[in-house]
Amino acid sequence: MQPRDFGFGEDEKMLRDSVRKFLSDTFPVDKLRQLVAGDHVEAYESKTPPLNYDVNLWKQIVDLGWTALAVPEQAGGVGMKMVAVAAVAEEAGRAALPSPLLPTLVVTCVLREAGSAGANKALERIVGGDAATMAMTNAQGSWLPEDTDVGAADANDGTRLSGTAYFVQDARKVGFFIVAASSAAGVGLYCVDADAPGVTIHPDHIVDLTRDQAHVEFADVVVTPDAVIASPGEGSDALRRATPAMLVIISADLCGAAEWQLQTTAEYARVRSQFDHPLGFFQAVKHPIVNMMIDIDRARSLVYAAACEIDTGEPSAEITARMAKSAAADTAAFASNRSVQLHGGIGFTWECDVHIYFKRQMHNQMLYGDGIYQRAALGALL
Amino acid sequence: MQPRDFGFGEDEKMLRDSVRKFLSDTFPVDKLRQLVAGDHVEAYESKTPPLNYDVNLWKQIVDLGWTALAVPEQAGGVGMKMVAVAAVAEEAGRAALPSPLLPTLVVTCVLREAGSAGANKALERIVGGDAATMAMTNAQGSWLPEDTDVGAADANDGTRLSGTAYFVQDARKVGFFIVAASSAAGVGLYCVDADAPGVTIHPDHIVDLTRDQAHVEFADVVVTPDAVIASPGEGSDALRRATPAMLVIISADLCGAAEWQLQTTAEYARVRSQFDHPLGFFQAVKHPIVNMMIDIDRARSLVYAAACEIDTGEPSAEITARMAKSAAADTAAFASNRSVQLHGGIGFTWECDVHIYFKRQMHNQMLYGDGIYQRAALGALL
Amino acid sequence: MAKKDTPEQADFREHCRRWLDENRPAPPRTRLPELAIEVSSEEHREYLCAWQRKCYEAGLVACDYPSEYGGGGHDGFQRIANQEMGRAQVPFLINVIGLGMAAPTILHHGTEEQKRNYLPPLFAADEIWCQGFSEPGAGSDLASAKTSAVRDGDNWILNGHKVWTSLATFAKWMIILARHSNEDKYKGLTYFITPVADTPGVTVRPLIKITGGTGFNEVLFEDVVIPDAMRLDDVGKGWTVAMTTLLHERGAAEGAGSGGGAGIEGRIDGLIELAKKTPRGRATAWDDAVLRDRIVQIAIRAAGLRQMARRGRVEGLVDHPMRLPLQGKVLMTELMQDAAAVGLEITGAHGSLYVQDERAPHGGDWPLAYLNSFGMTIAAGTSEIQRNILGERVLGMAKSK
Amino acid sequence: MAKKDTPEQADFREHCRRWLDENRPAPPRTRLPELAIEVSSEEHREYLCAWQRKCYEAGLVACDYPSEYGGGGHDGFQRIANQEMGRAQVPFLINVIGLGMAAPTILHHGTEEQKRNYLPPLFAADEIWCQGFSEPGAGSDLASAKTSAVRDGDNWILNGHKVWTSLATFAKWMIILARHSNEDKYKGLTYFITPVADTPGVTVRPLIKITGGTGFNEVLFEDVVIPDAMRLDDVGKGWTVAMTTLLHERGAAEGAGSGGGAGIEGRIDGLIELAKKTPRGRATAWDDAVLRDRIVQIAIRAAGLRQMARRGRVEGLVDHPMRLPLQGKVLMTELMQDAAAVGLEITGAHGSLYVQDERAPHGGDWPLAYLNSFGMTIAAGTSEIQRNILGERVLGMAKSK
Repeated sequence: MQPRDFGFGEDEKMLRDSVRKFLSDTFPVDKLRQLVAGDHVEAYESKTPPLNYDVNLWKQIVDLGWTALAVPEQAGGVGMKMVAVAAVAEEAGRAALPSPLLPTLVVTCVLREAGSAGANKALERIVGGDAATMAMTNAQGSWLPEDTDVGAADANDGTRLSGTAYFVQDARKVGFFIVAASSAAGVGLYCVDADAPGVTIHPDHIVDLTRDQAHVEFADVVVTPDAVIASPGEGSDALRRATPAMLVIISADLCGAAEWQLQTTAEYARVRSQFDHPLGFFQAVKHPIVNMMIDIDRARSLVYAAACEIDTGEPSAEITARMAKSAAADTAAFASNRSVQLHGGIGFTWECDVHIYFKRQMHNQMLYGDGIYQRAALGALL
Repeated sequence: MQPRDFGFGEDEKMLRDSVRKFLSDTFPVDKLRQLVAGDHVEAYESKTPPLNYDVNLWKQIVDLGWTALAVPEQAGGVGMKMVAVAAVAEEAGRAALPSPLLPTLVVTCVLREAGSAGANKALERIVGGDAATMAMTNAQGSWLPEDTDVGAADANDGTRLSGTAYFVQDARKVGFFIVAASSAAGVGLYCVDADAPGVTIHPDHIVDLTRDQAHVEFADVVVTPDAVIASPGEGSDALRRATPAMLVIISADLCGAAEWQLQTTAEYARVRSQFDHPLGFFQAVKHPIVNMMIDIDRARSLVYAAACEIDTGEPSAEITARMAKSAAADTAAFASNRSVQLHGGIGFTWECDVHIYFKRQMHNQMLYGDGIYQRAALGALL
Repeated sequence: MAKKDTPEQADFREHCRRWLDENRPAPPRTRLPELAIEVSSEEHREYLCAWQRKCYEAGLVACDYPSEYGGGGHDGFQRIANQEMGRAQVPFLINVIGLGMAAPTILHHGTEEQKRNYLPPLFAADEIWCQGFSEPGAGSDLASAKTSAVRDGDNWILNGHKVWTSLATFAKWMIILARHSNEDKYKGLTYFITPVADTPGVTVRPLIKITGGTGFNEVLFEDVVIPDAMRLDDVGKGWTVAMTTLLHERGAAEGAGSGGGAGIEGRIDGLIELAKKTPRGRATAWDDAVLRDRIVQIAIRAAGLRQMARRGRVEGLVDHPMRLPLQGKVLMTELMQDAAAVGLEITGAHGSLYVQDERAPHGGDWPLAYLNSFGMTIAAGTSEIQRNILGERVLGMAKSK
Repeated sequence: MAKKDTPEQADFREHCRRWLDENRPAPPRTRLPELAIEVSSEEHREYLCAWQRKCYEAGLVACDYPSEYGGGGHDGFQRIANQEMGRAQVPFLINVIGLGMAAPTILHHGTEEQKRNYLPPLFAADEIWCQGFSEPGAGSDLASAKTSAVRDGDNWILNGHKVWTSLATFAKWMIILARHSNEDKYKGLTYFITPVADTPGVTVRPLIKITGGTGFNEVLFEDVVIPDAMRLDDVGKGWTVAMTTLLHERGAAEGAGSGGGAGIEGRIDGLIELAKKTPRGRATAWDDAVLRDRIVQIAIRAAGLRQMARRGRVEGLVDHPMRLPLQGKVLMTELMQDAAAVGLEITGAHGSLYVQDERAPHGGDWPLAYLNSFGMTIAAGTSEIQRNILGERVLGMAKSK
């Protein structure tokens, strides 16, 4: 039986509203622009990609407890429902928040599924303020943990990891990685400090200005038994169980950012005049904006439905979560395209904020697989 | 080397203009409506589907020599280029002409490729005024001749055909069928009179009001050697060589009908007012109509390019023809959808002509494979 | 995906299931049309009226209306009844215009007397209702209605021409939008109830749809006299009342209103089932990745629509009160249309076969559904108009007219 | 698909091939931008001006212009030169605004003296041209230009603000649309040539694109004095002249104008090649039927566009003189945009990598091309405006404003 209200009650609403208020007060869009899109040359042409990161803002976020949201109470967290996590991720997207919040929430969900002693220890570190991210993708960009390029080998001092993980999100902002590494016995998950010996972070030059991404090299990195999150073979199961949550988090971010694109474009259509009418008078402007709204509402509804199914342990959660990601990714693609086009000349300039969201959405769309990818997976589930 | 003008010169233009004039004079849209959409009960609820066929009009068409167009001169035909055939098919589509013209042109192209004595004899019959159609599709609706449900067996008095051919176009209007039948030696093509012993025509109840369709049963039908169009094994080759021409003919019909849909809808948008403006003032009406035009022009250009490549024997003809069918089918789907929607309430009524074209287009879209089907085939060719 | 029921609702759901199980009617001699508004034969009318009366007596109709007007006086029961009727695949309720449009309008705007007089027989399907908004010249521009209502003492005299009036051939009553003054386009409209059957001056002519079927009509009014007591709400309030009516029609588009009928859930299941059993090449249509992608897209839109209806009732997840309700009609009708189009793509050559053909997949339902879908995307405010309304009322953009 | 050449044209094609073969320049030190209008470094300007001059001297530029104005005086040679430059993948011609917009406008509307003065150095790239139509407040509404031209004896005084002016940083001249009267929106416009470089009162400010690159600029005019001899055509004819300019720009959109550069053919080949070598799951992106279907759709649109350009020159297959030419711009630019989007879908996670990243597929060209594509769908009449023009001029529907 699914709760009629997605289990989104007063607590969740209060949390969401407080997150929304904090971000609009502390980190309005002009702050965002200053932080990530100040100088275009520095943004894309510096030898090392810029970090575009406000550590103080992050400290406040940690103090507000957002990163501990999904951490179970026994590990010192708040243990809130997935619908609450979705709401926070949605607000992060609305603010295009440059921070390791999303990857940390994702890691939290993975650790919850792993449920090992090592996982609990890692969860406590997150409560303590550490940011974390997954290192599980191979050079090809496959989202299947089995495909990891990192290998695990037993050694007398623990497990030794060798290889490189690619497309690691916000790699330069985190305290530790959860590394998916494979051995004959299957895929295991290991907790590795970002500054551990043998770890080298190679930043990628990416389009998205609100993130950093890197491929992370593990050269014979030693993992002690207490840092094993999931033993070989159990790692892929934990990741598979966590997949709906990962998809919900990224989809919520997509919906939040798309809502910003919708409201910003609608506002422009209300105030900007052309041919002696406000832009919104023209159906070639009005109807695409309405279609943005329709797509967003469909995707957003699926996000909360999927989150709710995760909370109530419905087996259909994976189906609904993949539907949510497919809908959210396609929504973002359309909203991004129209938000630039309908802003006209100004929308094509660096000074206009829409490109910041446009690029974050491009990144979000592909993360964990785009619409085509999700629908292919759904084909096997329907 | 492709002729810059598709080989569409003065002769082709004169022919096309004469066909257009004849049809608009002799068979305007209200004649069409009277013929095919007189009574709605009779149209869809009669035990035997109505034929909606004007034999006198057909006689005139034969006298005008349209059916002999693609017949080589040595067989007594006009031997005109494929671009001319395409132009005639386009006009037939513009008039939504209910007649066996298209299948007869298709058969002509198949016979030309077969090039046998039997084929020449059949071509002469067409010049003599016989209409013809292909009987090559199986119960599943496969467009591959190899899949035919009709079998051929040698007998002392010739070849005996047994089985049923499905989705036979205008079956009740033709003098003979070209039957694709398979035996151990492969697929052969055979000329069978519509009234030959053992032939039973089972009319289908179809949506399209401008055609008739049937599944045709062949019960031990005897084919004498002089009626063999292509011997076993050679039939599929002939059909494969004729495929680009078949696709061009149906695509041209689609484009002609779509142009009628475009002009009719644009005219309605010019004269009909709503909210104190002509409909065309509203971009929600104007822009879809413009998109109809854009789609048509793209598809139509590909049709003539493909026809021209057939005329000049380019190996790329199949690619371009499949591109043309894909573009034309999708164009028709969109044009049909918008032509009804943008006509509003009146467009949903039987008395409005748009549904006649809508239904012919539905039929044309699937014939010889729709857009998805063609693009799948192109995937192997690009 | 069922919602959590209160104990009372759970009992009621149980009651519905049992009752529907025991009272499922034998199918009529001839196949019922897809939708109530397409009913055109007297045989079907009798059959369906009897069925609705039975459902009403069993408490499955008008559950949430006040009991003094013949309702069940419950809360949140109707949705359950509709769900169960849908699940049981029993025939639909014929008085769909009455239940979906007339009843809520009368409840909101009617006098005590009107509520007591009109609602009970409406619920029991003793009296069929139809709706008179659209006019030949007006199309989507409902407010430009020209049908005139001239005051004559205690009466009004109606003259005009309405189109697109489903069920008018059977209807005893029509809710009608008429013009009492030409001074103001909107304030010049007044809303009435008018008799249709056996009424001097009223002529009902069936129109034929592109499907070849009948089911909607044009109705002509020549000096039709009705008492002022049949006016709904004040003179000049016609447009406001009409908005109430249309709002409920949109709500009804959630699929609840029409009771039985496959509905969107059924359509999607049918689509997948069709694809899995339709041969294509050496495999099935479902094995064609491109077709499968399209089907899954439709399934996602359907699931999204269902979840939007659910979210629309969660205050904390709604930004603007009208944002989700106003989307219902356009989303449902376009989804039905696109689903039917994909169904046609799946059937391939067999899509050419129509309802009379015994080889037609699903009895020729896919081409029929596609043709019928345009009735939905055109009637009661075209999709284009719906998008204007959304852009203007929800997003505050300038009016496009 | 090559057209049949006349003997002269065949010889010329041969000449082009040989010459390009022998004179292909060494690449510049730093990678050239995708399009001429994106050139922003002095190094690239020098390199490209030298290259265009060389091509001009070899007879590959302005082939079809009258010889008295520095042209080759031939017929149908330019298309061949462009085809061969494209095939040889040599650098593009930098003076693209001059060749594509200024030169044809001057040829149609200029005085004898103007033609003799401005055309030869334009062809030789001794003088770069830019275009001043768009203004901050106006966007697509070109006719609402506010830049004022006030008559002062034999001079005009320009004041105003132009945006979207590619190449302005290098330009010696600008073709500019200015307002001499506020009485009539269209008849109040006059067309001028104005100096840009080292001109008192003219300020050029580079704007930054969403790609992070520069390449277009804003230009401010403060009491800029120009002689009446720099007026193009009559006072009040500005709008007519501007139409000539835009028409040629659309024509240029056929891909001919810019000389080298991948162009749409290159894009499609690149797309297919990318898909075939991009691993996806256990196979390649090309083996993903859904992606392949999208790529083939793009390929079909590209082939259709090429054939439309061909059909546009066949009188017997053209129903309306402007129907095909007016489609060129919107089709080409939207195709480029959608092709880039599909390219991004193919690259999957690698689509996140931008031009500076050595692991980025095709050097990060797909995200760059997608971002840049909006310049094309917005500049010189947005796609929305293009559709208005088509609906109004070709299909005779009512103006949407």
